[in-house]
Amino acid sequence: MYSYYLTIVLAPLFAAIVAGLFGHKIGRKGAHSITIGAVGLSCLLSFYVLYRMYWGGAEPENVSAYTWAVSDGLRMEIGFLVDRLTALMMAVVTFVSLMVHVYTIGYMHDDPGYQRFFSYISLFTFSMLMLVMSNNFLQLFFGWEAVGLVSYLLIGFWFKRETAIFANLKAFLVNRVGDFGFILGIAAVVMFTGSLDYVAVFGQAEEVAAQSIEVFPGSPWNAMTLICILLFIGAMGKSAQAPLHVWLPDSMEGPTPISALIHAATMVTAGIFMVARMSPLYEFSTTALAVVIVIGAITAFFMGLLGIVQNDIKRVVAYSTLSQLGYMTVALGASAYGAAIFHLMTHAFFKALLFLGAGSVIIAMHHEQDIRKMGGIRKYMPITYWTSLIGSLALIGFPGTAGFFSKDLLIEAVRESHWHGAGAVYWIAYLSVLLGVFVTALYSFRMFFLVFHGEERMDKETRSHLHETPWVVTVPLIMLAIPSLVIGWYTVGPVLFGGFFGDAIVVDPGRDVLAHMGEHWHGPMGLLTHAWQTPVFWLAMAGLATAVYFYLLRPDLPAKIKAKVEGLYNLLDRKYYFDDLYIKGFAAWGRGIGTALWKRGDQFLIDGVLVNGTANSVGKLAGVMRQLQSGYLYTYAFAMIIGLTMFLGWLIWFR
Amino acid sequence: MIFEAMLFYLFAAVMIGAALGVVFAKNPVHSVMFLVLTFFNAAILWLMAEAEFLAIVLVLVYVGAVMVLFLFVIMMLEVNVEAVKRGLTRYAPLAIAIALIMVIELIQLIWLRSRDVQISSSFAPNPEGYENTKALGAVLYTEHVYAFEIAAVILLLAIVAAITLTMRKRPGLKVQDISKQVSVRAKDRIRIVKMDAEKKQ
Amino acid sequence: MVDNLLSILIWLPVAGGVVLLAMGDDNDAASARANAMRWTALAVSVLTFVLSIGLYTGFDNNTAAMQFVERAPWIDAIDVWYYLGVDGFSAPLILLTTFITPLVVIAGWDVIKTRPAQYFAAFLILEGLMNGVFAALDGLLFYVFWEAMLVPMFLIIGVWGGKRRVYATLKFFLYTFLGSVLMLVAFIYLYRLTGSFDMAGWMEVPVGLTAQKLIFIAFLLAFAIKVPMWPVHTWLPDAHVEAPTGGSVILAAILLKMGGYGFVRFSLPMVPDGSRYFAGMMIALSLIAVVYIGFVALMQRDMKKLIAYSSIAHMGFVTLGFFIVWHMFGESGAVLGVSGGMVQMVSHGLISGAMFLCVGVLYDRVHSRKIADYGGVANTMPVFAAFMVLFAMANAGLPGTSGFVGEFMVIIASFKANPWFAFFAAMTLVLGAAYTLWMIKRVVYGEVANDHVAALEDLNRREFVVLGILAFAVLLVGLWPAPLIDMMEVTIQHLVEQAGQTKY
Amino acid sequence: MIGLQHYLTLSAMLFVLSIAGIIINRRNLILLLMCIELMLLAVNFNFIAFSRYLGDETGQVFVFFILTVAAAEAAIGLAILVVLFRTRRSINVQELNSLKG
Repeated sequence: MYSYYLTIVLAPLFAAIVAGLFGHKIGRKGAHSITIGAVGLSCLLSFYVLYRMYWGGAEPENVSAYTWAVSDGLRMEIGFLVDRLTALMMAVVTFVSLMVHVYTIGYMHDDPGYQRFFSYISLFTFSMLMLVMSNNFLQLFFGWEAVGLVSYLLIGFWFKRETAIFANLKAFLVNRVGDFGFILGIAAVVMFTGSLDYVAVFGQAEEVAAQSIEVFPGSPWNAMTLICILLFIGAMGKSAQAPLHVWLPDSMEGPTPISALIHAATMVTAGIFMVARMSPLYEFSTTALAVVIVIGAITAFFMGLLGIVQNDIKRVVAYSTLSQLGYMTVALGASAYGAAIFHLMTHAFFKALLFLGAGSVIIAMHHEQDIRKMGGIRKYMPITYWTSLIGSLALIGFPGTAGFFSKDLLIEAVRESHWHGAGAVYWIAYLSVLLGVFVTALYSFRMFFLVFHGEERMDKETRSHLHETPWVVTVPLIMLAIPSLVIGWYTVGPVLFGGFFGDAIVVDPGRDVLAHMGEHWHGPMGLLTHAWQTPVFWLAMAGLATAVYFYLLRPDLPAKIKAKVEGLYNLLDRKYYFDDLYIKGFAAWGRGIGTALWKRGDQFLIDGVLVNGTANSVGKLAGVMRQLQSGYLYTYAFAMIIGLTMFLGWLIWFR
Repeated sequence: MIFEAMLFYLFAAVMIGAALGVVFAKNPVHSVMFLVLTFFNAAILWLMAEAEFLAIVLVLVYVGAVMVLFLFVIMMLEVNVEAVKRGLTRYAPLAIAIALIMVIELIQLIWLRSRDVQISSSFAPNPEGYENTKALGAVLYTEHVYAFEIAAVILLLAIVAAITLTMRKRPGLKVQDISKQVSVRAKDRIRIVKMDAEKKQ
Repeated sequence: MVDNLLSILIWLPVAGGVVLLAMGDDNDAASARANAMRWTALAVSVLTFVLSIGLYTGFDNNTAAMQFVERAPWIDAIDVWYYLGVDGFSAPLILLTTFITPLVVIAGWDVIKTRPAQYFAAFLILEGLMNGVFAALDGLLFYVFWEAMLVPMFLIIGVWGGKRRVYATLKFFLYTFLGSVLMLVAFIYLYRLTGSFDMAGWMEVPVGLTAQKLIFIAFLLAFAIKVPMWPVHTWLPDAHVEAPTGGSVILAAILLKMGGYGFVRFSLPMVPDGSRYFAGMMIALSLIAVVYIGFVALMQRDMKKLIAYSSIAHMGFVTLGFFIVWHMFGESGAVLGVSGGMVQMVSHGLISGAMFLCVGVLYDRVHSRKIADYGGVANTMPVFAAFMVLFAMANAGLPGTSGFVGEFMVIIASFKANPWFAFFAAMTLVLGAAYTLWMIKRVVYGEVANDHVAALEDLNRREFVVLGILAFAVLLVGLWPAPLIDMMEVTIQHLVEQAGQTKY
Repeated sequence: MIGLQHYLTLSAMLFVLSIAGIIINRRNLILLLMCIELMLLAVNFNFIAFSRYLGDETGQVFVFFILTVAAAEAAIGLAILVVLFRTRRSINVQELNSLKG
């Protein structure tokens, strides 16, 4: 199987290199053929691996590709750990990636950087696969940073746009703040276990949990808590959890296909995947899990609220992504790793679908992204309309869609997770996810109605050109709409309650909510029939109804409400002032510190006072001494004579 | 002996006086004259110390040659004496003070420090048949012959150096260059031009 | 395996340089004679590199002993030997030197218009002397190479430099000279102690604690200035800014490594107790270098200065890696730190060299190093932009590039020493990315900023080759550092043992 | 009677006088040269006195050489002086400062 794994990983890399280095030789057709071929191959093999893992009953494999380095007894290797968790991720990643590749042909049709774009997204696929297939922390970090790099390159793909290159710098730096914690977490792992290998580290988890470390003198911390929180900081960066979420909305400056691929379906879920992968560690630290759940809850609810006031079609979807990532994080914190991964999977499909749908609208609107200038597009773009509807329904968890199963059960799992001892944490989490459902439905359908229904607010010129997008765009939409609609039916049982993940995810039996819920599991039909009894359903319906009322029946109301709650609106519009804090706060402070250290420290103190000061004082001293070195012979003679006299005197009188 | 001592003191006093004259004379020409006097007295004192050869050499070389050279130079340069002498008094007190300190030191060194050293009050008489010039020559041309040769070369060098330093080419001076005159060829001087005979107008 | 390989590596370039000087100069850069000189210089440097590969293939990874040893009496009267040899510390650095020099020669190919022969000769001679520094095993021989090296560098900055080259070159010279004089004093003390200049003997001889502290300080000044460590770093930005591109490359890629090499060759093994005594201070200075300089680099308006400051920050990792040894002696992690420091040195040699070459490419075209004079370079120079972004990412320590390897190892090792060390060290992840990528944003991305940028031409073949080779090396070390680390591992273990002993 | 010490004392006085002369006449190059001659004379006195005292002619040989060298020195010194005067129209030492840093 090793050669399969190698092919899965290296095929996109190879395609990326060919398309990147020889793009001008092979032309547009060559570039998209080779990358789509490579990613298609990866996708096919990934499904085969998934098939073997699940239906074929293959054992998890842990193989080493090559030794990166060995120093001080620490083996740093590159290798693959393929179990069911990995296999599922591989399948999701390659499938969405393939869809996006195809879609890109249409979306980037007129762009001069066509080959470069294909090279980047293939490179991304490679990086993401490296990340998910890793069997050690080093490679995990490699993939982690590599996806960050590609994200950086892709957000700044249109590098002439000032906003784009601002956004990509911001994205990279905010991610780096997360990585800062992440690498410290890895260092902590090495410190306590002496290894980077997952298996070896997980094997020692229990001993590590028994140790403590005094980070601040006098207050010992549990080693595992420290490790997990540090690692989670990395996840917060990558998965855009508050307060490191600020880069994700701005990343929408990139082309839409990558918003779908990177900033919705795959890369941003790397943090979720990582925590699930590290479940054997997190299970030993309830403190860390509490942190995870609180961060997730805050993100899930508050970021959702922001979606209501956004007017950029992509940003609305971006905030919904933030909110959904928060849901997954909450599930992780509740030890319902399976639910998180399941939601990750369904979310990958329907969110990619929503983004691509939005992209399709954007193409048709000639790269207009403001939803206030859209409306009534339904009749021009039927395929986009229906697929977007499916995506939106899935997003709000409408019964029967994929999102329904994952979200409903996720919330259920949070409700069931009493292990936190009924503390504030539990209520925060549960209330957030519950209210989040209402908010999700509201903003999703606000956008949906504003775009597809109502009066046509675009200008004549655009309207006259409005038509359905070509097949390379619509086919991926349909291909993604199908799983968004039905995949829940087939997978919810096995994935959540069928022990799908096997040993890949470890949960302390004492608080295994999924196992607990599994005792009452009666199949998807059972869940569906009870859907109307749950608050989740009613909240979603309430959200939907609100959206219908405000944006279809009384489109004049939102503006009036906005005027009434000016303060609240501003708070939301300015995104809780996070950007201001970071840009005017941290970034400005950083520059201020830099200037101060440079001008005051380097130029004034070190160079001015110490270096040139020394030189100057030497110069001044020399100036005094120079009076003696007049250059006149008699001065020297005089000095000699005085010296001679003194010497003689000393010889005679004082000796 | 007393007479000898008296002579010594007399000449010594004259010499010191002459030396003072060298230092303090206003006119450089006078300074040179005083210097000549100093050297004469020194020569006499050397004679009294039975260093006849050197005494003669001192007179011949210094008084006869070097001092005359000094005199020539001073007269030739027509130095503005007043301008050069100005500022003499400014440093005089300092110089005198240092000179006094130093002379006290030296005398103390010579007289007090040598109390415990057994020094006869006068020089031992030379053996019978001693000739200073002969003895000096015997040493000079045997043991120190290389140094002697080097001294000769140094003198030669001084001659050459003095000449090269002071020699100058004056512009516009008309001199013959024999070799050029000899090597002149006709065609350098005369150009033979072929031309048609002039026609009558 | 060639006999006298080290001697050849030292004297072949020197001889080549002398030949170039003897050929005389030709200020007409296009003339056949100037061309012949360039090809001579290139041939000599490439030949040296090819020969130095023998150093890698013939190197035995399993011993900490000196290899390729050559020994001949030099000055009998005071027992000075012409004594050469390499171990895991010096061999990679010699390879780095011989690798970088041909690139510098190519980079200066037709850029240097005035006195090209002397320019190339200076670099060749410098190469030989640098190899000498790394290979010397006799204290006095080391010192001679160490000081002699200043002369060509002094000339390179002083003759082919920018506007303030005289100030910069004097600052460079005085700074470095000040340190090395004190080093000589320490050498003489050790010589009086052992009666010879043999460095191996110096490592064995017991030295009193006070003497060790003093010797350490003497060494520290010499090496810290070279590295350079905060606060004796201010010569570096000036020297870099004024130096010609090739000079900057050599300065950053190799000269700085001499300081780090000095620490592992002299300070740690010879005065272990002195080093232990000052380790806390050294770590503090290293961390200050990382954080403080990171902030300073952020605000630079001159590309070369920015890269120079980032060099200081990166070299902070080197010294951090070396001096955390004392915090975990006898445990695992010590070797990792030193190893990380060494890898960081090699990697920094490649990356900073490449960054300076990139700036040189722009400077050759626009004659400005100011960031504000650029913008949107990617529009007119796409290939160049790709290289620059790659090297910038390497500078920011992205995994898969060589910049990551050393940082990763040092951070991991320092976490073990004390989590706070790692905390401050890891700030480079953010700061390094911030200053490097902010520069990239302002220089490479954006709309075409002005007419100069609009008129830019993309890389020519010569520049492409140089940057391509460096890019390959950066990726190679990043993706597979094992050969490099294996080369040094045993030597480092030996060093950690030496550093752990008590010598008084 | 008249012995070594007397001669030495005389020489010391001569020497000190010449030093005073150098300091006082620090402007006039010719006078400086003359004072140097005086100083050499003082030295020669010492040599001769000791030569007599020790009964060894070597001291007198030395005087002989000193005289030679002093003569040469005087000749060259004066030559330089002449050249100097020709170019600078002055022998004032304080004006001869073109080498001053």
